[in-house]
Order: sequence, then C-alpha cells, then structure tokens
Amino acid sequence: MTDLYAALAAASSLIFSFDRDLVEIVLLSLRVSLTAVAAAAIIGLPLGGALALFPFRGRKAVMVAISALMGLPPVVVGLVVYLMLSRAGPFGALGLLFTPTAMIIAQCLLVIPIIAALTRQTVEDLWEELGEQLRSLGAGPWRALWTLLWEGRFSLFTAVLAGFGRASAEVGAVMIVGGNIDHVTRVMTTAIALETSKGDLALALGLGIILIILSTGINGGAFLLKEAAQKSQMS
Amino acid sequence: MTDLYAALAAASSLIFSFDRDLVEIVLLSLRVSLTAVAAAAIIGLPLGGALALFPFRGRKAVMVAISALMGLPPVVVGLVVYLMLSRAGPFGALGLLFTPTAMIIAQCLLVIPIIAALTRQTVEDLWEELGEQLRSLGAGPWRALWTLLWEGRFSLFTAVLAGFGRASAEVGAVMIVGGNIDHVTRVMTTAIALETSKGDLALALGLGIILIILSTGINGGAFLLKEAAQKSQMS
Amino acid sequence: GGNPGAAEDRFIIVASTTSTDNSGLFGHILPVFESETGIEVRVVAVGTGQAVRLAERGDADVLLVHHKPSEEKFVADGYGVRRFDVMYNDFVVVGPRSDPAAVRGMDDVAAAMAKPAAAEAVFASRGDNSGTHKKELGLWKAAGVDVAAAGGNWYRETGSGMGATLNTAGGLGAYTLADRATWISFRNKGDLEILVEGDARLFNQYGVVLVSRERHPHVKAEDGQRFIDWLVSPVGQRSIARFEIGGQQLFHPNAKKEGS
Amino acid sequence: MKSVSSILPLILDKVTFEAGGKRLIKEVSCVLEAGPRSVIIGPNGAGKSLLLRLCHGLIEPTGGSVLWSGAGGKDPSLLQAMVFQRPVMLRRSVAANVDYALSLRGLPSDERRERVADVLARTGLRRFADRSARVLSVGEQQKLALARAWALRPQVLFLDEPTASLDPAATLAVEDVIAAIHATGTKIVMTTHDLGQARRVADDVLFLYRGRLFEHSPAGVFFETPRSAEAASFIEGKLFWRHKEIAS
Amino acid sequence: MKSVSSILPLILDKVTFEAGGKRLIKEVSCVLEAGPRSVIIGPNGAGKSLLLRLCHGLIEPTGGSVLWSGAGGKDPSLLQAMVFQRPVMLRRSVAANVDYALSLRGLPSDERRERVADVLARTGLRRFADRSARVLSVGEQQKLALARAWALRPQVLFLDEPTASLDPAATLAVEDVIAAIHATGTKIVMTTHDLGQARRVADDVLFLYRGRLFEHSPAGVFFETPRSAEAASFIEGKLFWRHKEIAS
Ligand SMILES: Nc1ncnc2c1ncn2[C@@H]1O[C@H](COP(=O)(O)OP(=O)(O)OP(=O)(O)O)[C@@H](O)[C@H]1O
Ligand SMILES: Nc1ncnc2c1ncn2[C@@H]1O[C@H](COP(=O)(O)OP(=O)(O)OP(=O)(O)O)[C@@H](O)[C@H]1O
Ligand SMILES: [Mg+2]
Ligand SMILES: [Mg+2]
Repeated sequence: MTDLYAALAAASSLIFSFDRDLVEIVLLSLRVSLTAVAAAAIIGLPLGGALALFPFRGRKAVMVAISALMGLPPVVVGLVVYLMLSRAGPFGALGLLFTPTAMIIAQCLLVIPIIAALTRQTVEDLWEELGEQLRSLGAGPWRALWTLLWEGRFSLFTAVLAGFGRASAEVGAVMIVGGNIDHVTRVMTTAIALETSKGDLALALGLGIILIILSTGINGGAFLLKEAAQKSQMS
Repeated sequence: MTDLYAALAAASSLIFSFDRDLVEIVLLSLRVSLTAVAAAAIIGLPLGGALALFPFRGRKAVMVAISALMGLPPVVVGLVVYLMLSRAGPFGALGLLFTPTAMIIAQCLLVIPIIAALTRQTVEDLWEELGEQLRSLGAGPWRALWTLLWEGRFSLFTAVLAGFGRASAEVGAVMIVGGNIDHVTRVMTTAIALETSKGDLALALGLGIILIILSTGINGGAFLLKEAAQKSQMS
Repeated sequence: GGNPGAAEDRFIIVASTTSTDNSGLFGHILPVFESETGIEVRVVAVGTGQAVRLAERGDADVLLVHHKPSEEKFVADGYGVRRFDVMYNDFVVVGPRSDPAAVRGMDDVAAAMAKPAAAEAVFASRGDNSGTHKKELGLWKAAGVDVAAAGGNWYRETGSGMGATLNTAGGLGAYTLADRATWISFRNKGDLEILVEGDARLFNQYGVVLVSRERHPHVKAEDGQRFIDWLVSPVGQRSIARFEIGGQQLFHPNAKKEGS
Repeated sequence: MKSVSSILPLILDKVTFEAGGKRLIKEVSCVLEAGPRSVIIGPNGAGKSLLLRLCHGLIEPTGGSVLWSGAGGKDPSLLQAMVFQRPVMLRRSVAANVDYALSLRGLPSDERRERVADVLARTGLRRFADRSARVLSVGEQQKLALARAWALRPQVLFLDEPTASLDPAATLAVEDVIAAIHATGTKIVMTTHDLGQARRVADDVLFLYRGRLFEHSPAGVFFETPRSAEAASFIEGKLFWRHKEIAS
Repeated sequence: MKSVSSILPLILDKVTFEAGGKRLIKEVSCVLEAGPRSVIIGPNGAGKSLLLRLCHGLIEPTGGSVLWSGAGGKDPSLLQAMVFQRPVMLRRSVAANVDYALSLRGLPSDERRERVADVLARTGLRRFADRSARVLSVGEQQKLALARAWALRPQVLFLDEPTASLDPAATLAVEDVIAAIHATGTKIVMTTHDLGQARRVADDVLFLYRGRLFEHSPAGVFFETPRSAEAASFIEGKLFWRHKEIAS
C-alpha cells in the first residue's frame, strides 16, 4: 500500500513540478501514438469495410487472419520492423531505426488489425440494414464502402479509440524499434518499463498514473466532440 | 532478411521437434489467456451493456474512463496487481504472486475495459433499434440488458476476440506478476521477450510465429463456430 | 563521420547494457562529453546479448558492455575495430535478511553459492544471457552445481532485467547475483541485503568497442572514436570516478593506455 | 385481468412535445375513458405516432402531463401493450418473439406455450412458428406484432396503423380480432389512414392536425358534422400539403 | 432519358427462389413490356416483395432466369429505381438523402440541387429539407423514398406498396405522381393491397399466391373475370389463412 501512496506522491510531484523531461516525453508519446492511430485508421477503416463488403476468394481466411493479428505481440511487431529498418535490413538505408518514425510505423502495424476487425463487424451490421437500398440506388461497392463508413462514424469512433488504447499502452514495439533513447525516443511506456526494470516501482506507477490521466483527457475530449457532432446531426 | 528465414526455420524446427518445453509454455499461455478472457467477458459484457442502458449520474464520466482504460499499459496493471499480491501487499497472504493465477488476474483487468467499451457501443446501437419495443413489452433495464447482449451476440463476439488478442499479445503484466519463471510462469510472450533480450532474434521471431499460428487457430475455430450458429438461426 | 552535417544531426548511437544506463552513469558523464565535443550520444540500453546483436547488425556505432569474451569475439569476427577496458565494478550476492542458507559473510563466492543449492533455498537467476547471467553461470560451474538439472524447483530463471529480477527475488525471498551499480541504484530493497562480496571472481570489467566501418560503411567512426578516446582519457576517467549514489562510487575507471 | 382494477381513464393535460427545436405536439388535452374504441386520425406527420408514444410512456412530454388516473400508485406500464407502425422483431423465431413478451410478465411456461399457440393460430401465423421472425414479409410481421401484443392481454392496447400492410381480407380479419379483444374489456386506442376502417372501428375519434388536437368527438358526430374545416377537408380526402406547399 | 434505348422488356423464365429450405417463388414466368403499368397483387406472404427484388436484381433466383432483353450488354441496374416497402433512410438530412442518390448517377451539383428541390416540392417535403431523414414520420419517409426514386428518372420504377402508410389525400396525390412519372415513359411495376388503387392504377395485373403466378391479365379482364378461384376470392376480400389455418 505504501507503494501506491508513494506512486501517487510521485505522480503529483512530477505533474506539479512540471518536469521538463516529463513534458518532452509526454509530447513525444502523444505525437507517436496519435500519428500511428491516424495512419492506422486511414488504412484500417477502408480495409475493414472492404472485408465486410467485397466478396472474394479467401475472404473468410483474411477475416480470420485479421482477427488473429489483433493478438500480435508488440514485441514481435517490433522485431519485424526492427529487422526491416536495421542497417542490415532492406530499408536500412533510410536510417529510420531508433527514430520516432520507426515507432510510428510499428504502432501503426499493431493497430491496423484492431481497427480493421472492429470496422468489419460494424460495416457488416450496417450493410444488413442498408445494403439493398444502396445497391438499388446504384452504389458500387466502393461508394457503398465510403457511405457505410460515414453512416457508422459514431460507432467506428469506438473502434478507433480501442486502437488508440492499444497504441498508447504498448511498450514492446516502441522499445525495440525506438531503443528508449533519452530525449530522442523515450515515451511514457518505455519510461515506465525503464523505471520498473530499475526497481523503482513507485516512480513507474506514478508515470502510469500520468499516462492514464492523459489517456482519459484525450478520450474525454474525443467523446465530447463526438457527442456534439451526434447532437448536431440529430436535429 | 536472413533473420526472417532463420525465424521461420526456428519456428518450424520447434514445431516439428515438438519440443516439450514449448508445449508446456504454449499450454500455459492458452490457459492463462483463455481463462482471463472468459472472466473478462463475464464481467465486461454486462458492464458495457449496463453503461449503455442504465442512466445514472456520472455515466458519461464512467464511459470516458472505461474507454481511457483501454489504453492502460500492461506494465502498470502488472505493477498494481504486483503491489496487491506481493507479500507486503493487502493480499500477500494468499501467496498468489508469481503464479498463473496472478497472471490471469492481471490480464483479466487489462481486457475488461476493452470488452466493456466495445460492448457499450454495440448495445447502444441495438437499443436505438429495439429500445422502445422492449420497453413497451415491459422489459426492465436488467432484462433488456440480457436481451440485447443476446441479440448482439454475433457482433459482441468480435469484441471478445479483440479482448483475446490483447490478452494473448501482452507481456508487460504477466512478466511482472508472473516473474517469467521457467516451468512455472513462462508463457509465449515472456519467452519472446526473453529471447529478444538475449539477442536471439531468430528464436524470438520463431516463437512469435508460433504464437500467431496459435492465435489464428483459435480465432478460426471460434469464427467457424460463430458462422455455424449464425447460419442455424437464420433459417 | 557518417553525417557531419548540422550540429543537431551530429550524434552517435551507443549500444550498452541496462546496468550502465539504469544506474544513471550515462546521465552523469554524457553531458560533459556532449558539451566538450558537440556530439550527442544516444544510448540504447538492452541486455548484453541484444546489445552485441545490435552492433553486429550495424545498428550502433559503439558497443559498451561487460562481457569480455563476447567483446573479444565481436572484434575477432570483424564487427569491431578494437576493444578498450573502461572501468569495472563488482557483483554481489544478495539474499533475504533471514539468510536461510547461511551464506552471510563468506568470502569464497563459489562455496557460498553451493549452499543455497544444497539447501534448495530459492535462487533467482536473470536467465537472459546478460553479462550478469553469464557471470553467474561461470560461478555455478566453479561451484560444481548443475543448474540445468535443477529445473524450476529452487533455481528460478526470471528472464528479465536486473531490477526486475531483484524485485522478483524480493518477492520470492530468493538469493540472486546482482551488479553493484544496479543494486545501489535499486530503490526497492525490501527484505534483501548484500550477503557476499569482495571475492576476486566477482570482478566485473566493462569494455568499449568501435563498430567496424569496413563491415558497416555508414558507421560514424570519427565521432565514435572520439567518444571512446574521451572515455579512456583522464577527463573521461575522472568523470566516471566522480559518479556516486549516496556517497558510494559505482564504477572504478581502469583504462590502460593500450586497447586489447 | 378482470380482477385487476382499471388504470383508466388516461388524462392528457396540455401535453406538449418538442424535439429538434420544433413543437411537434401542441398542448393536447383529452380524457380517454375505459370502454370506447378511440381512433386517432390525421394526415401524415400530424403527430399521431408521437401522441401514442406519449400516452404509452415511451417518451416524456416536454410540457403538460400524462396521467393514468385509475392506476393509484401502481405501475401502469405492464397493463398496456402497443403495436408499432414499423413492427420490430427480435432475432429469434416467430413463436419465441411472442414467448419472450410473455416471459417478461413472468407467466409460467405451460401457460406461455398455450397463449403462443393460440395467438399464432388466430393471426394465421401458425405455420411460421419456427421461422426466424426477421425474414417474415412486412404484412406477416405486422400480424406477429399484433399477436404478440394480444398475447399480453393488456388493459389498454395501442395500435399504430395495424393494418397498413395487410391484404384486404387480413385487414377485415384484424378488425374482427380488434373487436374480439375489445369485447374482453380491453381499451383500444388506434390510428389509421383508412377512413373506412375508422368508420367501422371507432367509437370516438380524435382528429390531429399539425400537432394540435382539433376535435375529439363520438364517431357518428365526427363523420357527420365535423366541427373544424380541417377535419372536414380531411374526411373529403383533400390534400393539405399540395395546397400549402405548392402555393407557398 | 428518351435518347437511351429501353432495357425492356423484362423476361422472367421459370424464376424460382428458395431460402431457409423453402421454395418461396415457384417457377414464375412472365414478360413485362415497356408501357403498361403492371400491378402485382396477392395476399400477405405471397411473395410480391421477393418478386420485385428478383426483378430489380437485389437477389439472385435459385432457378430460372431474369433477363432485361433490351439491355443488350449494357448494365440495366442504373436505369431502374425502387421504393421499398419499409423505406430505408441514410443518417443525413432529407435533401441529402435525395442528393446522395443523384450523386451516385454522377450528376453535376447544380442539376442535383434543382432536382432535389423539385421532387421535395412535389411530394410536400420541402419544409423538411434540412430535417434528419430518420426522424420523419413513417408516411413522410415513404414520400421521401418515392421522391428519391423519382429524382433518378429511371426507365423502370419498382414500387412496393408505396402508399401503405399515406393518408387518403396523399395516397391520391401519389397516384397522380405515379401517373405523371408513367406519362414520361417510365415503366411502373408496383404492388398494392389497396384493391381500389389497383383498379385505378393498373394496366395489367399479376396475381401472385403462395409464390406462384396464378394470373397475368389486362386489368379489366382480371377484375371482371378472374380465371382462378383464388383470384376471385382475393378480389372478394376472402380470407385465405383463416380458412386454411384454423381448419388445418
Ligand atoms: N426527433 C424529432 N425531431 C424532429 N422532428 C421530429 C422528431 N420526431 C418526429 N418528428 C416530426 O414530428 C412529426 C410527427 O411525427 P409522427 O411520427 O407522430 O407523425 P404521424 O402522425 O404518425 O405520421 P404518419 O401518418 O406518417 O405515421 C413529423 O413531421 C416528424 O417529422
Ligand atoms: N430468407 C427467408 N427465409 C425464409 N422465408 C422467407 C425468407 N424471405 C422471405 N421469406 C418468406 O417468403 C414469403 C414471401 O415474402 P414476401 O416478403 O415476398 O411477401 P409479400 O407478398 O411481399 O407479403 P406482404 O404483403 O406481407 O408484404 C413470406 O412468407 C416470408 O416469410
Ligand atoms: Mg405514424
Ligand atoms: Mg411485401
């Protein structure tokens, strides 16, 4: 219990001292996770929709694969991206290893299956309701895809938040491809892992509390925006 | 690239040699993740449904909190559970630390917010369609909750799979509360993390491949069961 | 160097171990080097095994670890240019205050480690091929104990970093082998304390190697070499010696004039 | 049923409903007594469905009050049932849809089985009992919705255009069913666009137009001598929107 | 429109449709020519909606064939439109629902704006243009669905009970609208339960019963001298299911 109090104390002292290192880490965390989720949404939403709407051979196999990839361990994604970006790997020349860009790539890969799988389900449910009407109006599969993504935007929002949760929580991938370099690629989760490995559990927990506060802020903000949009379209 | 080939080779040799340690690790992984997800579903499905249906003060705050908790880093969950179960903690007397039970508890906590948040969305969508009819028939909120969970069972299935993905992928929490003790609490993801830190990237990736194969098998099996159930209720 | 361009682009990557970074040593000495040379040092702190692997693949410019045989092999295989001694500290055996195997104060570390094995008192091993783990395996050999046969019974491999292993040892009431730097900076000692120290076999040498540009043309050899030169220079060595936690010096500089 | 005292009369006092910044129901006051079949008529968008949902308690008035004055403290909602204009079916079989409604009233399973079989036979749905309710044709779904509400044996039955999608013979049959239900003492409140049906079924008529209750009179009086000009032209089948819209 | 050659006639050859292990449409063969308004009638569950969906290409027959013999290789689907029995609205405004349909045909935005305004005015929905389509009353939604289909100016317009939820005056107005659409050369294929409407609108009648096409005759012939006993009793408003079900 003392550790929990110590963690709360550590968190509040970090917050109120407005530690410059902490601010840097927080901003990098946000930049990496938000960019990764935005990219993953841009890929995952149409991908999931396409899986729901386009009939092709092996579609079910792809659906199972995507849903299995939700269970992709971050460490494995990290390793694969590492091998690709490593100097000895095919994209080594880009010099992306141990940079925030590498972290964004890894998180994006991690989040795509989540957004795609959840989108598939939502779009499939909407298609059951609207499919015949859209086909009757002459919407081709592509057009139907965009229409259903738009129709389902408020439900899909939750899918994107789930993806953001995964990105902001994971440490395995960014640790490997980012290297947790102080002032360069250290983010909240790698900082937490570092303090844990040092055995400083209170500080680790304190950072965890700050991460949750951040995540709550972002989710809350997004939620209010969604509510406002939903209300305005109701009238 | 050679590393990727080496990984494939490592994976296939592990699989075909039917390594006894590997079997042990795989079985423990399955036991931990499946139990955790089952428990999380039992808690998260009604919880998410209740959030969608029961109006109470602060409901929106709880919704935001749950959705923020999807971004809970496994390490933080691990630390909290660790502090609870450690000898010095409030449940220390149970002697659960560094046992599979501790790992199940940690993963369950990690997965509940995911299942609850996705369930909330699905049940809310169904309520829009069926709500007035159910109220007219005289279904109280509890009964409506169960009815909607049942009506949405095929969509909710995807939510549970997302939770399973998270559980089977995470390493931070089980590492801390399980301790990655060989033959006792070593699971696939902690073994992967270990091989990575040893620098044996090929073996780590090989284990990752096996984990994905496992996860694909489980998702595929679940998917086929769902399809069969869906077909039988269509007629 | 690979990229001598704008000042903020001027950096090297050092693959090192968690013990050096987690203890805060780099946080102490790097600002000195950076302000002197304008070269930023980016430290990727991982297990020794992973650090060597990173350097072999050309993902670091400099390797700084604490397992001499691996470092020498690294040079011999043509991945590294030359190895330099930098500093040392030592390992300690820590265990629960109650000391069920009664090893407190022994000065023969091999004999001391044989006792928990005989008494089947729990011993937590890193089990991760780190420098510390390799050292521990060497000591078991000296003690004549076959840990592979011990299974998960009294010998527990945690497969994690030093701090985490210390935590696990604390939770299990187990003995473990730790490097002194991590032990001193470990802030969650709980019930653990140092039981055995001072044996010459617990000596822990750190070495530094520049990654070969012949093998990896993009390596920033000039800047990397400057860092190595600085580490073994009197200024660098003094900097290392001055790093203390709670009045205790963590690393002892011992660079020779010549690399090995 | 008979043993339970009636929750009626239902008293609407200046009931107003606003949504989307519009006043959709405007100060409607009326009393619906036990006994007579009340039929609400009015053009599309007049607010008939909103008014039924207000009476049934599915939406709350933003002004005024809805009072079941006979309820005397007990919960009136379990003594009502409603057939919606767009029937909503659960994702289960036809029989299970009726059974579900009955299980909500806590009826024992053998009585449920009996009532399910009874209402399905009387609405001509017996051969669909095991079919998934959501693949039924629209008319069949409307019959099922009626069967489901009927099975509940409510004191008050709200029907929102219950025969809109039924074939002529089924429409007459459902009118017979309504008469039979009414004969057991159930209060009927329904809407319809079929003026012939209104004449056949109504004991009293509520004429709604643009959210306002223009008339509430006995059926004979209403159809013979409507008080308002709006009601008169509605009965004649004159088109409000054409005149208003195209002229405007 | 006029410049495009007609995709008609539509030829159904032994069209059969099975689902859930049941044969729901049984070997229906007929030819729908350009010109006359074809009205499909039959009791609930006869298969009218299924038949329209088969013609419109929304579902594939499990036997037989549906052929647009005038199409000559080009895609017939963009020259058809359908008003569903249960209108389905997108989650956007009334005007945007019509506009969306037009945008699918690739019309320029000013022509779209014009057509949207035109059809909304003609169906009395102009004042709802900016309202969310999903809060409209059922009747208003039915009008909107008609407006949306109409705006597409199809060669063939399928209407599945387009006036089921409309008030009497709106029903007559929609019949006028249908006549106007027909006058521009559009083929009308509709279902209705309103026999009066069928008499007013139909040029030829298809009588469907239990998935089988019993008759396809000119309207005058059908209503005066129906060939089958089933059609005769349907016209008289006799109830099939009561006799069949309760007796069985
Ligand atoms: N949430 C809402 N926001 C804005 N307008 C609404 C809302 N709900 C209903 N309306 C409007 O209220 C009016 C009355 O609707 P209601 O469904 O009661 O009509 P109705 O009399 O049942 O019509 P119909 O005969 O077509 O079924 C309609 O014009 C509808 O567009
Ligand atoms: N997927 C399906 N599985 C089983 N039965 C089905 C399926 N789809 C439709 N049916 C059945 O087919 C029959 C014809 O349906 P359809 O909707 O065409 O009837 P309809 O003539 O349009 O009736 P209504 O006048 O009520 O609209 C109905 O009895 C319906 O229950
Ligand atoms: Mg209505
Ligand atoms: Mg139909």
